[in-house]
Amino acid sequence: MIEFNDVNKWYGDFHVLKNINFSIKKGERIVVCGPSGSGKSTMTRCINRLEEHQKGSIIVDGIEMNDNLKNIEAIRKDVGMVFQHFNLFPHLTILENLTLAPIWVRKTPKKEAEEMAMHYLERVKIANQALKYPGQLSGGQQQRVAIARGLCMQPRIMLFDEPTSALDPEMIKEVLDVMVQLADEGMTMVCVTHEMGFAKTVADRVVFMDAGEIVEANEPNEFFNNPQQDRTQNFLSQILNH
Amino acid sequence: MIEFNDVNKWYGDFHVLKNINFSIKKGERIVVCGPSGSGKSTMTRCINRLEEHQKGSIIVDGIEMNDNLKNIEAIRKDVGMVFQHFNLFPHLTILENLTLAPIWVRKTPKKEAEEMAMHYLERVKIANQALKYPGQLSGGQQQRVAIARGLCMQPRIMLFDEPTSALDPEMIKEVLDVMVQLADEGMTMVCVTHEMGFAKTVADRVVFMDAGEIVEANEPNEFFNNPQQDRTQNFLSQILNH
Amino acid sequence: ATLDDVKAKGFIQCGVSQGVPGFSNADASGNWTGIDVDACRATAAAVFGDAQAVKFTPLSAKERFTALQSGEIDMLSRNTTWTYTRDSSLGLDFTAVNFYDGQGFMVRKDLGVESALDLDGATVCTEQGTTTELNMADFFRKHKLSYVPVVVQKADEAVAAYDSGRCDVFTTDKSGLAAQRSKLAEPNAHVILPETISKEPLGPVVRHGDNQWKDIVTWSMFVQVNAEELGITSKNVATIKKETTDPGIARLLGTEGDMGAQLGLSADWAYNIIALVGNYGEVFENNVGPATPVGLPRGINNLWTEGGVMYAPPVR
Amino acid sequence: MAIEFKPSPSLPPPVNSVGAVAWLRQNLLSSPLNVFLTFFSLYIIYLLVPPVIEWGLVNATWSGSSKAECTAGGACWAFIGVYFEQFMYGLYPEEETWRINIAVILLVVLVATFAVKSVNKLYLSIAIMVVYPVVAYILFAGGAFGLEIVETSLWGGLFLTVLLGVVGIVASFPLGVLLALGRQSNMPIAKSVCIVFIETIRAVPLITILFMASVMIPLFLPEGMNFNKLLRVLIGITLFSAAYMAEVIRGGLQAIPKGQYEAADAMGLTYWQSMILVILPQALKLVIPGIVNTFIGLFKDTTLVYIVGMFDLLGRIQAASHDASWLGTTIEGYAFAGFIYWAICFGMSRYSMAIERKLETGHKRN
Amino acid sequence: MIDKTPSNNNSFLNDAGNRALIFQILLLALVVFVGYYLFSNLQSNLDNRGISTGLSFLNEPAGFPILIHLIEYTEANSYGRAFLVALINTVVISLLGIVLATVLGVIIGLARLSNNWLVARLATVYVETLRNLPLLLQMFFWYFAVLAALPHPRESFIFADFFLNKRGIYSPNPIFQEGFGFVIAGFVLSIVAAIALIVWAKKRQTKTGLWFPAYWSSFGIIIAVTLLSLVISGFPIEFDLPQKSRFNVTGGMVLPPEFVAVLIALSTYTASFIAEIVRAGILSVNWGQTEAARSLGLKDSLTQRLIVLPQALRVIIPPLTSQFLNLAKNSSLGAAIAYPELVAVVMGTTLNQTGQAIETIGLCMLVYGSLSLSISLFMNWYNKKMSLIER
Ligand SMILES: Nc1ncnc2c1ncn2[C@@H]1O[C@H](COP(=O)(O)OP(=O)(O)OP(=O)(O)O)[C@@H](O)[C@H]1O
Ligand SMILES: Nc1ncnc2c1ncn2[C@@H]1O[C@H](COP(=O)(O)OP(=O)(O)OP(=O)(O)O)[C@@H](O)[C@H]1O
Ligand SMILES: [Mg+2]
Ligand SMILES: [Mg+2]
Repeated sequence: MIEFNDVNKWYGDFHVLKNINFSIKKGERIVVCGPSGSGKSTMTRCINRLEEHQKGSIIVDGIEMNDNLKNIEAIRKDVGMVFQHFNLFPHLTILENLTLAPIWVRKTPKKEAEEMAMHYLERVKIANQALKYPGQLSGGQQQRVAIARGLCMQPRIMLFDEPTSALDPEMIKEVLDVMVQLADEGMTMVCVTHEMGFAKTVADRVVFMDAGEIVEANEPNEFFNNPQQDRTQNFLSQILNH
Repeated sequence: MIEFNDVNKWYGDFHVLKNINFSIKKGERIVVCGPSGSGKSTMTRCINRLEEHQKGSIIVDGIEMNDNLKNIEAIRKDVGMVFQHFNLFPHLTILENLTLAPIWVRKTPKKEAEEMAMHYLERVKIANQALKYPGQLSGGQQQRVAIARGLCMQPRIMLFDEPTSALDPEMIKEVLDVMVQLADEGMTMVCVTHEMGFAKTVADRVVFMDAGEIVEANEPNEFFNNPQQDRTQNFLSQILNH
Repeated sequence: ATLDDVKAKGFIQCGVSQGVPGFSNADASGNWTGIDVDACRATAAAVFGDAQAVKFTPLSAKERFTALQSGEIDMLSRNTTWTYTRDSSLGLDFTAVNFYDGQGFMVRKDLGVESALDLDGATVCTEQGTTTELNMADFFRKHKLSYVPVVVQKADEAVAAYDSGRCDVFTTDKSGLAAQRSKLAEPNAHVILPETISKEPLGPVVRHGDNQWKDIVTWSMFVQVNAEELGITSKNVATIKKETTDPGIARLLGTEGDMGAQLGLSADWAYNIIALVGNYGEVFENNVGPATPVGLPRGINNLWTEGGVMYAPPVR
Repeated sequence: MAIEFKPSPSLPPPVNSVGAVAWLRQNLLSSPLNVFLTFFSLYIIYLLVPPVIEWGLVNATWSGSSKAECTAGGACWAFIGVYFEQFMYGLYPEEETWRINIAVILLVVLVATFAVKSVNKLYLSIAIMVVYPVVAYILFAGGAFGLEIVETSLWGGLFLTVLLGVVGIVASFPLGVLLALGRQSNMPIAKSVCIVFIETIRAVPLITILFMASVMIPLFLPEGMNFNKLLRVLIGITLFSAAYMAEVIRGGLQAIPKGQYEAADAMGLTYWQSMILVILPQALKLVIPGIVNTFIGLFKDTTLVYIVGMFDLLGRIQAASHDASWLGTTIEGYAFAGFIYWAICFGMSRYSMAIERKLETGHKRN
Repeated sequence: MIDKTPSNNNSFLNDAGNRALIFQILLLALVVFVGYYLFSNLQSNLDNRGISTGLSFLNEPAGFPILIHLIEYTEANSYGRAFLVALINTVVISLLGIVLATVLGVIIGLARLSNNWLVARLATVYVETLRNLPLLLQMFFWYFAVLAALPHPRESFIFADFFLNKRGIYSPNPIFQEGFGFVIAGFVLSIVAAIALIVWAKKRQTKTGLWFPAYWSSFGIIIAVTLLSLVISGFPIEFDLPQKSRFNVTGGMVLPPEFVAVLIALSTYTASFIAEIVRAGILSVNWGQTEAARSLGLKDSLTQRLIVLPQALRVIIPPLTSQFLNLAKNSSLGAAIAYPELVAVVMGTTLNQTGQAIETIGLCMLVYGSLSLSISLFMNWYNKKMSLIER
């Protein structure tokens, strides 16, 4: 479903992604972790071309990433993304936030789009807030709306970039619950997170990055109990002890 | 020294202080606690008329609080106050912060005022910072400067409104130490705080407020070990377990 | 009273134009000359016996009346037209006429226009806030000619607009036309059309209500006209004063009686005017006469005895 | 069991993503639209720059005594040269212009002394705010110490422009502070008086205020009392900029945390003591950029005095361009005026930006 | 404890409330006194000088011409009418200026944000140049310098039936003949049809999701129907063509250079400020919003239109309002270059002809005051409409 072949990326002179080789199958759930600045976000954002890579190839759903605008559009329709800071549109109601892309990108009839939006809002358990504005919701509610917004495009892949790290502890659970439920339904997911509990529960594979490289990628059991690399051990001991 | 007789205060329609009756003797050290919004700050600020009360009378040091500017001036000379957010003047050096009021309010000669300021700075153990600006000090140091500033007016009464709640844990101790020392010297003190250790060590009486009323006032031993009221018990269990 | 104030400060504050050659114009070193300037100097000569005891305030057309009303200046001598409204409702008093003028038009020679009646459809530039603005309107209305009015803030700019080709015609008092023409790059490329479309008696103005001061300014002017009529000039006035036997001249020059006292002036006030400033004819010839760049003929401004309308009441 | 992780070395980026070529590609030629825009911009530059250089430098005439001598077809800078004195000093008598120069030098020296650490800032401020204006006034106007009187109607040119701007801003400052304090106060009448004043002035154009100053003020004064037109215009400009100044200062007052007011109160300082010692020093420091911007606006607006018949820099240039021997030099005049105004305003706006940047870090711990 | 003598000198003056009251009474008294003093001076000055007061002069014939009048005006009309003409001139130049300045400002502001280096630099040069030069200087430039460079009427630049010369820009003036009502009817009808089309397109989208380019096609409909009705009714329109005549170009419609210069100067000057406001507004929208929109698959043009601009507007409107106010006030500078707006006609000519300083200046201030007020009210209303709902 997603394939990274020898992907390299630079910010100016700074080499952020080094020779990333990796592939994700349909329905797989990948958790990406690693120290700050290791390139996790950058790699994830390359998947829907919020960032350009300069060498190697990324193929998503059979379509290669390049400057071709049509390809980018096609891929973005298929990939939903949830950001750390939600990035809801503050000038639109929750319902409008959700129907915006279906109407303008997929050309879904408005009525239909609204029905679908209500469906997803129910799934994240905030259907009753549909007519409010993002500013009127709590952080956890906002993040759930953001997930619902991603789902409304009925993507085949969902990307999460630290979806819970801007939330207060009580709210983290609400959001993780929704994500676990999604995972259970078989959605292909790439999730940058440090919630190791979540990783253990749902991940098919955990990817550990450092300094722009994939240091280790393994299924959770192995990864947590028997890390192959020094670096990984080190990192795990830090975040698990905290 | 301080007497509240049937004091009532409203913010608009909101009744914040209800029938406060209370008196504080010379040299007494009072700790005020209670849930957020219960009116602790408001009551304290009434003592030097940062807030006006609308009914009842407050007599400080034999002077009744009213609109008479002379009275207010006289009382403010006698009452020092330390705020939660220090409120040092950022455009003046530490020394200038301390000498401002003595020079302009008490008309002390500048030299004398500076000597006194240095004396108090030594007492709070930061005499070496006298020529720095507040922005160059840590929070704990700033709060100690604020205490020294209050003392420079040689007040008979000191008011503290949550003096440690904006500080990092390591700094809380520095400030509390200074306050304990002050208490030992026999200063009349009214201190709003949730530091129960401090209350136990120095308070002559602990006052518990809720919803604008004084629920219970007692000496610390009794107060902590044998609270008379349900509400107090409840509150104590919350903050002591935390 | 103004006379006392003036005497107290030792000079007359006189409002003049911001630069009309021949009428009131400052040279590079700030010396003022012109007919209007001489009116002020004559008054100064009468009051102080010193024609230099004047300070000048250059004023635009729009400011001039307020400057006088407010007392910023003691007299206004700035080619100002004597009209009914101004005299009656602005709190001003006109004193005498030092130049009989009339509004005219200036056009480029190469347009081949010979009469103002040919100006149908022309674009006309003029200065804001003067009687010319109204006269121009009246003229075109009366003759049912169409025109495009461009009303510019200042005389200078109106001329600049005319010169740059924004307008075909520049209109103002004919004296002003002559003066402005002398300032243009090629004065001979422009003609002043023969029509005179209005009566424009120009003269010094004072504040309403101070009759003594008004009389002084008025008679300073009349003295100059009378002097010309009597053949007294700045050159011969000293001799005449000594030698005259004519009682009229003697009264005028202060050797007989004390006419000056009635105005609060010294006996030789009129003598000073003539000696220091000259008679009207001299003033005219020195400032705007044919020998000057402005080059105006004496015309209607000649003495009544010479076919003009300059006629001053007798000093007696 | 554990393998040591060695990060692989960072490689230099591929050539086509850095360097001049990449820069060109990214910044000028990244899409067809961008290619078009680039060439369009180049075309505009081609249209504007070469002719201006040709006119202003290559074909310019630098000296001469009339427009007729400017035969090279380009700019006639000789015009500026001939009139330079007038543009700077107006009609101020030539042999007296040293007085203006001295006053300017004095001011520069005084302001520069601010940078010297050991000088007492308070005395220096008093020298600048109180003593200097008196000295400068005596120098400019004369009439004392054997200086010849120079009437204000002769003042003009850049001298007048700067005078109007500086006096306007300095005089409006205390008034602005009072208005701002009044507007912030909780006394309803004082507050409404200030609001009415500020909002009325801000609602009308400066021209009407200047007209009022030059035409209407005399009508409101008792008979016999009147003052100089320059002074009237200065009053008008001061009142005008005071209203804007008040709004700027009010912004600063609002930015001071409530705790500062409370702390000052708790120490027993009176209203005026706490304002002067505690609040205003902080508030004013915050709004220096705003004050500089007000000054820039005012400085540009001083050109309007031309409409009420005073000859500032622009007025002098406008008048000079009507000189018969220099007709057709308007553009040169405007270019010269533009250069001076631009240099001053641009310089000041950079200065205010620099202050803004400095303030951003100023209140932090360092 | 040492009992200090409690200050029982509850003297009236020491009471905070009383002090404030007394201060305010004094202030009020001062204001009233100064007002009264000035007013009585005015009275006596006016009496002494025999200057009449009141607005009755507005009914008297003005007697002077006005270059630009959008309503019927001749010299025989009253001062009141002249005032109205000037008022309209001020309002018209302000509104046109606001529209032009906004359009230009938005373009320059976007250009400054362009990822084309050259375009961004050019826009910066524009902004830094224009906003640091006095507006009056710019007006003089556009009027005196550019005017001097234009050809004389006889050598006009001619483009079809358009003329350009020192006297202005001339264009054909349409004169509507009898059958023109038919064309108007056609035009109105086509607008109704266009609206109907848009409504229908929206409904259809709601139901079926199919898009119909309603805006473009309704634009087409309006043009087509109007042209068609013109043809059917046999072109009931005649053009008064400008023609060279002895002095000027006559006939046609003319934009005088005074008008053009004021309009250009006002709008280019204000645009330099608006550009900065627009730039700051757009930059203030979090980059995350753009990324979120992109990741939803929205094209960049849609992202700008639906996400960035609506949010930027919120930041832009308040400072934009004050620029509009400035522009309206600055239109008064037109007086300096012979554009007959309020200051020129009322505070210039009328004041001079009638001497009614108080009345004329008062009227002008009143008009500017209300103009400012109405712009503020409108923009505040709009701002409120646009503002975000927060928790
Ligand atoms: N636009 C950019 N320009 C230059 N460097 C960048 C840019 N964005 C990110 N970087 C750098 O690239 C590196 C990788 O960034 P990235 O955001 O992918 O890290 P991360 O692993 O997601 O870290 P975190 O856990 O803090 O989110 C960091 O060193 C960062 O400083
Ligand atoms: N200026 C004000 N206007 C209106 N209500 C106010 C104002 N200041 C405080 N209040 C209200 O008065 C009540 C008491 O406030 P106060 O600050 O005295 O509480 P507190 O006990 O000090 O609480 P905390 O522990 O949070 O400081 C609160 O409900 C507060 O919302
Ligand atoms: Mg990241
Ligand atoms: Mg509190």
